[in-house]
Amino acid sequence: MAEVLLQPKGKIGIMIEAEVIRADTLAKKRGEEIERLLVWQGPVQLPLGDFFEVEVRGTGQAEETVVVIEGDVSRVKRIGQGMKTGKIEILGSAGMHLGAEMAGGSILVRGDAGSWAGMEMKGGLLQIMGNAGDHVGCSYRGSWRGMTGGQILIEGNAQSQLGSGLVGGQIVVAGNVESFCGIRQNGGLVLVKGNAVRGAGAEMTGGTLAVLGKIKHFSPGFVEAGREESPKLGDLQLEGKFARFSGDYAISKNPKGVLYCKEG
Amino acid sequence: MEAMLNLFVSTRGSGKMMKEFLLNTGSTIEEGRLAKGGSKLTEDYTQECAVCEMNPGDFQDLGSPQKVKITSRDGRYSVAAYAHPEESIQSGQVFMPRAIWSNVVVDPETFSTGSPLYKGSPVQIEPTKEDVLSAEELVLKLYVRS
Amino acid sequence: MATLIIRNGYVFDPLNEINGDVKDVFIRNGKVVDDLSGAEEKEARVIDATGKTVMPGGVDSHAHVAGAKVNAGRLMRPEDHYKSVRSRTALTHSGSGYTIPSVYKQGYDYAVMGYTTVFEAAMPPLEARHTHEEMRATPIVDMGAYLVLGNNWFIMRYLKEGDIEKAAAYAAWMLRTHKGYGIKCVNPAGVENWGWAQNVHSLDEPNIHFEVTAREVIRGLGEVNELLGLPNSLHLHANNMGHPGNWEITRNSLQILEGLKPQNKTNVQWAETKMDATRKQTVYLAHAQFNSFGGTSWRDFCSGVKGVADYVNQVDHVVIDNGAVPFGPGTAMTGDGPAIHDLYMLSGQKWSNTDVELECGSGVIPYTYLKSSPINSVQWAMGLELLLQIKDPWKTIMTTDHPNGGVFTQYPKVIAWLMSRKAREDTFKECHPWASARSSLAGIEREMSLLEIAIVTRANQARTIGIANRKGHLGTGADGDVTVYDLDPTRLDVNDYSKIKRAFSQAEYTVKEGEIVVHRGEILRVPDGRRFYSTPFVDETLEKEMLADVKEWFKYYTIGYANYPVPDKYLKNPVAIQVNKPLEAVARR
Amino acid sequence: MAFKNIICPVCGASCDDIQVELRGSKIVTKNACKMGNAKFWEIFSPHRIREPLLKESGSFCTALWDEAVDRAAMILVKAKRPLIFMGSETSCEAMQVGLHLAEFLGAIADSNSTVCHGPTAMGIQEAGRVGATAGQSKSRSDLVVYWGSNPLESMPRHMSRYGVYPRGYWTRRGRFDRTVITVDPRKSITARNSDLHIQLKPNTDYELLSALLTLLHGKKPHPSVEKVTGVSISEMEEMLERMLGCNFGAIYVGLGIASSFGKHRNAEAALNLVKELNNHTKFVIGALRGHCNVAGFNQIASYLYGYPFGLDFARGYPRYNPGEYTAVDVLREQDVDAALIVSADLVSHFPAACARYLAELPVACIDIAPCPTTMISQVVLPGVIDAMECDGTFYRLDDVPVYFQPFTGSPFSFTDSNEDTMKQIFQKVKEMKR
Repeated sequence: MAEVLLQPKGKIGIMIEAEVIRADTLAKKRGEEIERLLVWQGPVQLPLGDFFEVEVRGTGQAEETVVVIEGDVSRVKRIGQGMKTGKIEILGSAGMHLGAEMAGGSILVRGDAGSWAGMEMKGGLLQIMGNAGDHVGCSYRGSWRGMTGGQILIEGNAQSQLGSGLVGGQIVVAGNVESFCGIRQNGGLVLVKGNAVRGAGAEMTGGTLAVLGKIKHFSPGFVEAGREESPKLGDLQLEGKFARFSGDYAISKNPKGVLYCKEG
Repeated sequence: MEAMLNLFVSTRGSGKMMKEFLLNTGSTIEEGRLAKGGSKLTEDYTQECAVCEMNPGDFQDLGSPQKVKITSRDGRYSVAAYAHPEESIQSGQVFMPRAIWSNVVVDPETFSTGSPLYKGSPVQIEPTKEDVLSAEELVLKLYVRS
Repeated sequence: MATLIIRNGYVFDPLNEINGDVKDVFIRNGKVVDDLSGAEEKEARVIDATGKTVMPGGVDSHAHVAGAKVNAGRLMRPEDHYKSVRSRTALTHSGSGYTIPSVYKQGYDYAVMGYTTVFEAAMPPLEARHTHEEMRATPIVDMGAYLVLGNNWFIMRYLKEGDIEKAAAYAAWMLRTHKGYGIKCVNPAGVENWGWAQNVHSLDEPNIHFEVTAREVIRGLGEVNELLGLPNSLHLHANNMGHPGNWEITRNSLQILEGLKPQNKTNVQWAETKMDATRKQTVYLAHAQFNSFGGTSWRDFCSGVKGVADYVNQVDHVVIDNGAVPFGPGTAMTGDGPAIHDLYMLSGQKWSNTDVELECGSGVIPYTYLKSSPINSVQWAMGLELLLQIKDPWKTIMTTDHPNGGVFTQYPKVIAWLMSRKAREDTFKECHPWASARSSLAGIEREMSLLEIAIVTRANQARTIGIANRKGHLGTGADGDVTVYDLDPTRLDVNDYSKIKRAFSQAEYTVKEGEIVVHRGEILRVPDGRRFYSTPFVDETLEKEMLADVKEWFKYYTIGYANYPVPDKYLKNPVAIQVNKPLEAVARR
Repeated sequence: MAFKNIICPVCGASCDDIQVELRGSKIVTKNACKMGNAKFWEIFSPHRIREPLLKESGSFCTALWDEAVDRAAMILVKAKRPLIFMGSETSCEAMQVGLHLAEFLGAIADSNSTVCHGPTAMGIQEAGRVGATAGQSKSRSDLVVYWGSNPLESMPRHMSRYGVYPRGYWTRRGRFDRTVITVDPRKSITARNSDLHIQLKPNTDYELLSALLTLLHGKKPHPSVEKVTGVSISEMEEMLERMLGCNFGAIYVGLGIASSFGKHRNAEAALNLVKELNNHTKFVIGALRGHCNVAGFNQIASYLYGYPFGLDFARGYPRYNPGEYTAVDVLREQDVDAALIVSADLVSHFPAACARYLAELPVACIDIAPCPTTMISQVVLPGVIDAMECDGTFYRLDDVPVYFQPFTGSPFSFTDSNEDTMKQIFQKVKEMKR
């Protein structure tokens, strides 16, 4: 087991991009080596050590390496991007693109996560204890293929476009979501325990979306397809009475998306 | 964000007459004429653009004020403008020409699109005695640190 | 200007009947010369090409690289760009895009592959300013663009009236006005119908209102082309593109121009060649693969190449480019709006379309060719069949109809398949069995030689589009555009085809007008390419009469007559090719 | 002196039939609308910025041109992450220099597009766009839908030149050959001049479009949509029937689509509707663009670098992600530290949080008349008026480029055009970086 402690050195002005902060990249490196790794601030590359105090405790393989960020990094983008193994724990909030394209390992944020968390994620676990921004687990602009695998858990609320173009994997939001959750979803599972504002499941062609709370503006292209008692969605057991809708008929004549809404 | 969908939520408090509206901003031909003609710092421009049009019913409910104060959703910014009743506007909505006065209270959230809510921003409106400022005065008051 | 010697390479220069001879190539002031004086030789820069292949700079005669529809593709496909980027250097601009690269990236990518000339396949007149702007911004390569006229109101009206001279006068005026190089005809009579969401499906079906048929348009524009004596023949995108069974209408379309004589009346200087370097054909069939479908539906879909190839083998007035499908991502884009709508109906993808008032249209849709797809696998086979079944390489040209069948950076793959049966066999193993079951490719033994590759990647392009007076060969007086590939023909084992791919992917040297612009992928110089266009003459009275008609109908445009032309400003290094002298000018017969 | 066929540099219509007569220091125009006229008068207006201005201890003083260009360059060179904002009221040629400059500096380049039809462009990236040049509808359309747009106030000649009144080839009777539908929460002047006004509730365009698509696909939309949009399903059916019944329909979307809640998803839904309508009849869609060359930036940024707006060059190659690299967002999040603003009034048109941060930054701007943005700038360079004082290219609302030629010259000895000014700044930047 190895622990890499990163202590933010103070306020960050222009946001930095630090995809080097990955458990599998930092694994087996000495503190000085890590400090010398480069991050981007605007068009300039600067050593990570300019922004963080680095301390390495113990040694170990990548999969048993834990990176702990001991503070707020909400102006640090791309933490854990593309990570394949190991663990990152962030005690504060994280910036944009947290765990984007992640393929394995796990990331835990105690605070909030910026937009594009888990974009095009392929595997692993991304856990956000606070709130998340827009585009969680989404596809890139213009693409209809978003997250393909892995799991995202959000304890708080998420904003818009969550799970857009979802192909596979699972996103669970304990709180509320805003607009267009599961838009263009074509596989995988999204569970929202709270409410949704509008566009839930809009343009969905496949996969499953379940909303336990209220949907303020129901997507007009969903047609009721029956009722179910405590449905089981993958390994998630839901409790209570649900109306099952299929859609989105606004996007195609033969859509395969399934939307569960809790009744009562 | 649900606020964008709520029409006409009355938030009467502390004896103040204050209502929530959805702000729609847009071009008017005179605004266009003055802006394209480089007259943004003129009194004509203020008269044309520092204006808040609302449904006559809402106008009456606010006590037919000469001027109203429009406040952004987060309460951080507000601006005074001349109130006008206007039949073409549905209850719960207000219209302001697109110009500095309206943009002071437009919500800066872009939903990760780059474009703020120029149409359909939730705002609060109350009658006011405050002066309607010119564009120049507004910049000096709100933006330029002395 | 400096002198350059490319020493000791194995030279493949088909138009000069040089087939791998070890030779030196001398360039002075940007032009190929016989030799250099002793003093010049001492001063000259020397490329040691010992053990390497030397060819004239590559010429692409049909690619979608500049203009409104290409840019509609760029704008609508950020997902195509974000993982395919090029960083700026002290010398070069940055860029992005895989199937539809931004212009800087596109120019560098072509140059890296050893291409020095590229022609845009379709320029809508009203959007010509846009096409020229993009060409102006494209670095290194020489360019020109074919003007789309096959559904033009004025042309259709004149052809209906049987007034071929006025049609010619109009075409001449349009080429000059928009600085177009040649005449392109896309889905004749059909694109106008698309203005009402319709199409035409046969050669003899009159279209809505204008009541002209595809046959009349093809015949008429073919005649106009030769009446004017343009450098290029009619560039034809035949009807029913992308429809099963279309090989027949394709063959019948080509038959329409039988008996027409090619007339090149360009007034240009001709560099020396052993072979006659003027074009022989009166019709260039673009992206034949998409127009050689067999079967009657997608269920019994098969290659229809045999029908087209047999016909082309019999006649001398046709050159085709194949529009190969190398598998992988593409972006379908064409002036054939209804064809793209059909593809939208099949794929449900995002789809862009722009109809151009009084003139033409276009459509764009993302498309990925999969080895697992039965149709795509047959298309892959067809693209190669076309080049291998048509016996005379001087009737064929290699393209991917970039970015329709695939991206131009995939050319090296196509070259490898053409040169190596082993390469084809290995691909058969990976793709859908329909590829071998529904095409003749599996039974073809032919493997193209490097000389043949030189024909189908540069020499024939140049001859076909009428630019062999200076491009596509290394005769005295030719432009000093030379490519050196790291490939030793004496040690060539076509079974080891990955070497072929590698060599053609990245030229050892790309030389443009005597300057080394690329060395092993690194851009060393960024010259501005030339922009070719044709300026045909017609009799003044005829032109006046024609212009009176044009002015009368101009009210249907949304732009004024005065603001219609492309200004000179939009062309860097323009080369106006004078076509027919005033004395020969087309007059009313 | 009289000039014909002059192109108007005001809105996206790019009218190219303006006649201009110069009589001493008076200008008389023909064919221009109210907004156009006002801009033509700018040539001689008393408030025109005629000298470079530098802010010294809070107030402006006139400066030498070279000194001002130097200062502007210095602002950019000193910044960690500058924003180059190329407003739409200038030529593509000037915008191109701005893009090159941003690339050189590793900066962000953005344009009015971001706050105008940026979301429409993003919608196109999700759906594509089935459109046509303006003359197609002029000659063919028998149905016109203004959706979230009010051309009578934002593009005064749209209806007469392109949309409703023109007598085209198959529309010889002009307005009488066309049905006009307006979709707008407000009974705008355009709505009042329409045959059908669908008065939906604000911020419900997506649901209305989605319901129309659902009907088109043969299903009844969820009944809640009536309450949500304020439009009954039977009204939707009537609208759809009219759309399906026409021979050639054209939808013109405005900022009611792009700027309201739902943003690019609204645009995407409208674009999808038009795609699907083409399986039944002919339909095209286009954006009404209020600024003259707002389409130009989209076009040239796309062909030069691959993306239509909001480009970030920090890593030496172009990147695009609206919300991350777009002007409003980087100002709101305080993620830039200087700005060069060309022919755009960001302080007036951006929300307060952005305008206020901008006012804290070192800013250089190029403009023709005083406005809130010039007030907060440290360097103000006089602008040259495109299409009047210099030549260049605009892209029209339908992405057709027009080449404009001036009828008079630059009034300045130190610059010929905004393109020239931008080149001079770029040159200085290169020298300073050396």
